[in-house]
Amino acid sequence: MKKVLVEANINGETVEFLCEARQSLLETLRDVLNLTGSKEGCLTGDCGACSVMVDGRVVCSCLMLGAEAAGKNITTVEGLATGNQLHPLQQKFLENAALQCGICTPGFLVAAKALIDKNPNPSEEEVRYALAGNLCRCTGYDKIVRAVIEAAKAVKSGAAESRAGAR
Amino acid sequence: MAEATSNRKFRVIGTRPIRHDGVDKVTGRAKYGADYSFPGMLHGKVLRSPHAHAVIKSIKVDKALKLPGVKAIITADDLPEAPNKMQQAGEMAINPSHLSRNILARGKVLYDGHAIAAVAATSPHIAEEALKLIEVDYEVLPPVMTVEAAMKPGAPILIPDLRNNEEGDKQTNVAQHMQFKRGDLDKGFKAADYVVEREFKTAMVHQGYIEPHNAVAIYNNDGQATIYCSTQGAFDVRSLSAQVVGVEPGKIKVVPAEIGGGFGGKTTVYLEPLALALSKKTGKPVKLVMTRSEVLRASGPTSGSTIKIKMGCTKDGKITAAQVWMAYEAGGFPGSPVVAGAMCILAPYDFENLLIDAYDVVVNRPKTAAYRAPGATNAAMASETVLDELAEKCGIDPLDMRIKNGVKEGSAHPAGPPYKRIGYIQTCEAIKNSPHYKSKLEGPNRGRGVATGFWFNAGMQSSATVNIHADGSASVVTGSPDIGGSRVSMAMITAEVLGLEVTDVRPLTADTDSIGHTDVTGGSRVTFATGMAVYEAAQDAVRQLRERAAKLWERKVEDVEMKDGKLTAKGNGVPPMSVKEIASKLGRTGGPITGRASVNARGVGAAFAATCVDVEVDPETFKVQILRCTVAQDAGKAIHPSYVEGQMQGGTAQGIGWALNEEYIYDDKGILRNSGLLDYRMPTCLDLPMIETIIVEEPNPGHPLGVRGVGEVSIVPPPAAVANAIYRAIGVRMTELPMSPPRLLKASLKRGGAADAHSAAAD
Amino acid sequence: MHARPGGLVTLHELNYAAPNSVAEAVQILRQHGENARPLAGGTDIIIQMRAGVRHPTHLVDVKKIPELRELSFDAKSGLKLGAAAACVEVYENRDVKRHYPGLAEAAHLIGSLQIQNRAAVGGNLCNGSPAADTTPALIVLGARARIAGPNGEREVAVEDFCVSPGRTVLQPGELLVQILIPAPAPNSSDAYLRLIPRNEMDIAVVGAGVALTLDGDKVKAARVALAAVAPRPLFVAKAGEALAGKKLDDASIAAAARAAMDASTPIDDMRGTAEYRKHVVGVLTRRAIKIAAQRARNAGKA
Amino acid sequence: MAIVVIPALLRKFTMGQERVDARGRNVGEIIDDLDRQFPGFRPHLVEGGDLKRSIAVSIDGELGTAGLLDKVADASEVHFLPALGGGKDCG
Repeated sequence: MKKVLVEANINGETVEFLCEARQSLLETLRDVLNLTGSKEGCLTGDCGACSVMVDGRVVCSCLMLGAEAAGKNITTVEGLATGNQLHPLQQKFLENAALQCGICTPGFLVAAKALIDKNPNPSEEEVRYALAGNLCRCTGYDKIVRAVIEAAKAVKSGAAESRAGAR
Repeated sequence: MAEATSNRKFRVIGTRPIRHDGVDKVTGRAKYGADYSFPGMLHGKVLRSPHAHAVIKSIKVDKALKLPGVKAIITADDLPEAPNKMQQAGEMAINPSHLSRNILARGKVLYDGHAIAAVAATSPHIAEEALKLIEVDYEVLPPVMTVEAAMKPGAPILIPDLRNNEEGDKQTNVAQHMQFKRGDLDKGFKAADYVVEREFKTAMVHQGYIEPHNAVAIYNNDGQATIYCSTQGAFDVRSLSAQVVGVEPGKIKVVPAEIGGGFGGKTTVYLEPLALALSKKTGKPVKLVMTRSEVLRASGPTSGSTIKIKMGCTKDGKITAAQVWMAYEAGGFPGSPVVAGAMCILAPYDFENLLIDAYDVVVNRPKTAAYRAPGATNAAMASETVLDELAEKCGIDPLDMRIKNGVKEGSAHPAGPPYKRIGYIQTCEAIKNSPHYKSKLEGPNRGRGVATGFWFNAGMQSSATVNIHADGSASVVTGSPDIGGSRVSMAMITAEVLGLEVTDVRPLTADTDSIGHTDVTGGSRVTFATGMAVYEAAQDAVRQLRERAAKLWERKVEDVEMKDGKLTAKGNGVPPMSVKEIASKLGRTGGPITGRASVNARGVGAAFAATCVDVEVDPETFKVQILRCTVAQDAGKAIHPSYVEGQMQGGTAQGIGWALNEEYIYDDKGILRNSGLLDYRMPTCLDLPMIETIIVEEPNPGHPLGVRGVGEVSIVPPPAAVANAIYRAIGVRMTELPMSPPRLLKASLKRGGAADAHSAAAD
Repeated sequence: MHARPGGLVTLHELNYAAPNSVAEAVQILRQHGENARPLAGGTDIIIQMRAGVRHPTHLVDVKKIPELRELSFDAKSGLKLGAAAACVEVYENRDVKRHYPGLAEAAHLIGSLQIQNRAAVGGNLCNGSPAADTTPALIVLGARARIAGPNGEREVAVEDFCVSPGRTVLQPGELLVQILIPAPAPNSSDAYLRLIPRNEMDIAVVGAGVALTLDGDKVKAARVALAAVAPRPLFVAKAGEALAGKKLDDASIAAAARAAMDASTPIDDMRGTAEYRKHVVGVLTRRAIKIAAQRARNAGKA
Repeated sequence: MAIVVIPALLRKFTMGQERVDARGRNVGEIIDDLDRQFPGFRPHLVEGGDLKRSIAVSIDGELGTAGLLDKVADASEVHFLPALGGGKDCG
């Protein structure tokens, strides 16, 4: 069986791993690297539960080969928090009860991170567009959208504070 | 008792603390069924029927068994023959033969995707390769896809030995006929000034949970087994898997993993018995996970249906009579929710003369399972749109029409019994007084619709233990898998009773060895019934705490009480003592304290919801956009309002998906065409607005905290509400679900309303 | 082509190569013929392999080849669109947004952000789906496909590129290198509309692309192409002719829309009925003409 | 005397009567009395010495949980209904 040696940066760490050419990035993350935070919901790119960021852009890891990760920066849900400090998105999801069963949450968090990294204060419309590739069947999206808008605000004010602190 | 609770002040209940399991879920640490793996674990895959209806003449597995890495293959022959009559399995009544034949087909396949064989191999890939090497010889039979086709005289018979309660020894596809009858129908219709009669068709739809079914089973050589899976009911997985595989239930431990949605669809078993049987055969842990297409083809969607309804009322809007004929698709085996539907369809209305005939019909589709208020949504699409038409004829506001006819305490349910205290009228009034309903809806091709819904809710059995720890913290253990945030509610009830902070209470869902029997997370019963067990377990702990305090203070137990979260002695002398303070002294006063309670809950409170929807219809493409939506629901008492709102919003979103685009689409051979999430179209967040919620709190007298279930009823009104809104937008009365653009175009053309839409298309 | 998803979790055994040059890529593709397939965004091929619709043993990742990532505009020669350029790179490109708004629209409509961030416009074309959104948008722009192969290069008009569902003119060993789009004429613009039941995620039930050049209140030239109403993306010359030389008014627009309806041969399937599709062809063609015309007027002013 | 409301499909046993008086301190005794008044009634409600799992009994608007042993007061209103499995498979 053809194995491919891949070196990639995953959640800030340079990682070397062997995977089969036929293994998707999702399988590689879950089965090879034991990062089971990314979930399998459909394997056709229609649910977004496997969303990860590749070089800052959100993609479905079920529709990308592990081998294609070579030289890329990959961020999964496991990479959102810094130490014991939750990312504002994670915190706002908790405060807003933006998750019920939680299976879609990792994908939503990653997609939302990709959004607010680029767009610090998204409108409701922009948030809905950015999350339209992620299906949630529990919440009706209401509390998720609110959480993302609040998180974007928190990130901004957080940034402002740290600038103030720097002065 | 709830009278007191309704105006009782709470310290914790009614607040919105962060759920205890939350951090694990936002960091990706939470362990769902598919996240489990064990040393030496094998991977299983299931061979599924490519035909909707066929006789299995032979299954040859020898080639597949020779494939390196394949460790075992099982077919129905590896499972014990099961008796073909309703009997107990644990706490529920099932037909063991039908259950077993749905897990692995025996002699016949009854739907596209019906499981035929299961393979265990050293990798999922090898297991999949092996499936291709299994040779099955079929004699293909004509598929029976609709209730009409199945009920037609001379229709192909799905289950040769199926008989019903009326036709004696005649072969049939009708598994059951149920009837509800009250008063004098003719008299009722004679008294009517207006009568509306319509026929409705609703499509088969799926719960759509994002997490596919999964199971890992480990059968040890000492005959003890453990099953890890995502389920709504670990105790049912134990009894059903034991039944199918022929193992004593007591030899199985089921560990409920975190569950990625269920909505009723994970209240039965599919993979669990296969994993168990394959592990028994190989002596190794075996894991199975469904693909999405397996979930759609071969788990348990809910019934498509045909409903004929005739309803009459007087000029001033009083309902005088209603007649209903309803037939639901059961799938390949009996057991559609048609009886539930029959008991819901007229439940919100207080009137005398009714006749309801309900038929449970087998068709070549997957065996249906529960889906959020099973049967009620199909039913409300019919009754709530016809009532809307009657209101229009009477020139009465549709909400006033419902308030005028609405059931209240003492009204008779169509099945007979009188209602206890309920909040139907209150939910209607909540919508009527909402900013949404009071607002003006302007613009062309826009319309506003309302509809209401009823669901029973369930009681059933639950167990709970509350442990007081030496540091004054507590843990609350239940057997209810947490599907939408129930653990935090259990912790809140415990904290409320013990005078602790919710953060001092750790809630957890235990496996089947670690807690007393607890029925499924379903029927909106967890916060009601398991919450009742938790409340009583906490009270049991309080009773013991009072004894310890009495000992310490050398008082009589009767003189010690729990007041405002502190143990206090009657009269003066000793300062009150918090649970935290006494906890460190437990060892010296008789040892640890565990509060326990198990209930078979009585006093279930019925649930009602009312929904208001604004839509805009593109008059040329007939695409429907939901502009605004508000739902009011009677929660009895909202323990954690955020998660009550979440249930209301989630159910509403599913109801809107059901209304607009979700449907099972089979070809003429009975093969499912849209077995993926691309073409099984659930709403994305661009398809929905914010969903405004109004929590009505009409306390349930049957619960110590006034709680009713809140998990299901919000799915019931939306399809009818959307249909009523579409009518007001473009003047077309829809009688089919889903109300997809092609169906809307067809309906408009039939009505000639779309000003000859075709030629209009170009101009 | 989004085939019916099958039961497969893992893909069949595969070899993966990521060459740095067209020559290298063509060499591998020729060596393995039918068994090799280029990998750009992978958002179709990986699904098709799981569904058992395509069975390549060799995937050739072409994203490391500079020519296939090129995205450059020249006022005279027009746009060079590398076959592996992702939809997001296309619709975020300033020149594309300015000169080919219809193409940007089409690229922006494909799937979700997750898909747009991976899927390539060239891949969308090579996948050969009748429902591809960017293909009609390219056809109306008069785009040509630059193909490299064992016997050198050739060019094919995009309207002739697709043959039947899932099939294109590409021969074993051939590789789509770039899509070449002529520079827009003065007073011209384009538009692409599609109808899906939801607001996101779906495959087109109908798609309509229009490009036109205005001459005062007259139409100088126009091209119309449709998605999902024929066995391949459909170029409807008659619809364009119905507008060319005419005053742009309800009559000429209706004539063009009717020509589009007449040319379409839709089927009943899980995404819509033939009746519905034909109806919507008329609606979208009419709407797209009006949008393109408005843009052309603005372009004229600019 | 309790009042028993007979399910529609069993009214053939009660000559179409919808409401019937029956004597008994619990559901089991009520069913015994019904069977005495209308022979052949019991098998439709009782199986293996227990209330059929497909049947629920409502006493004064409260669903019973003890099968044949649920208490019935004098002048109670008793309804026999189809049992629903809560969120589980219905019907």
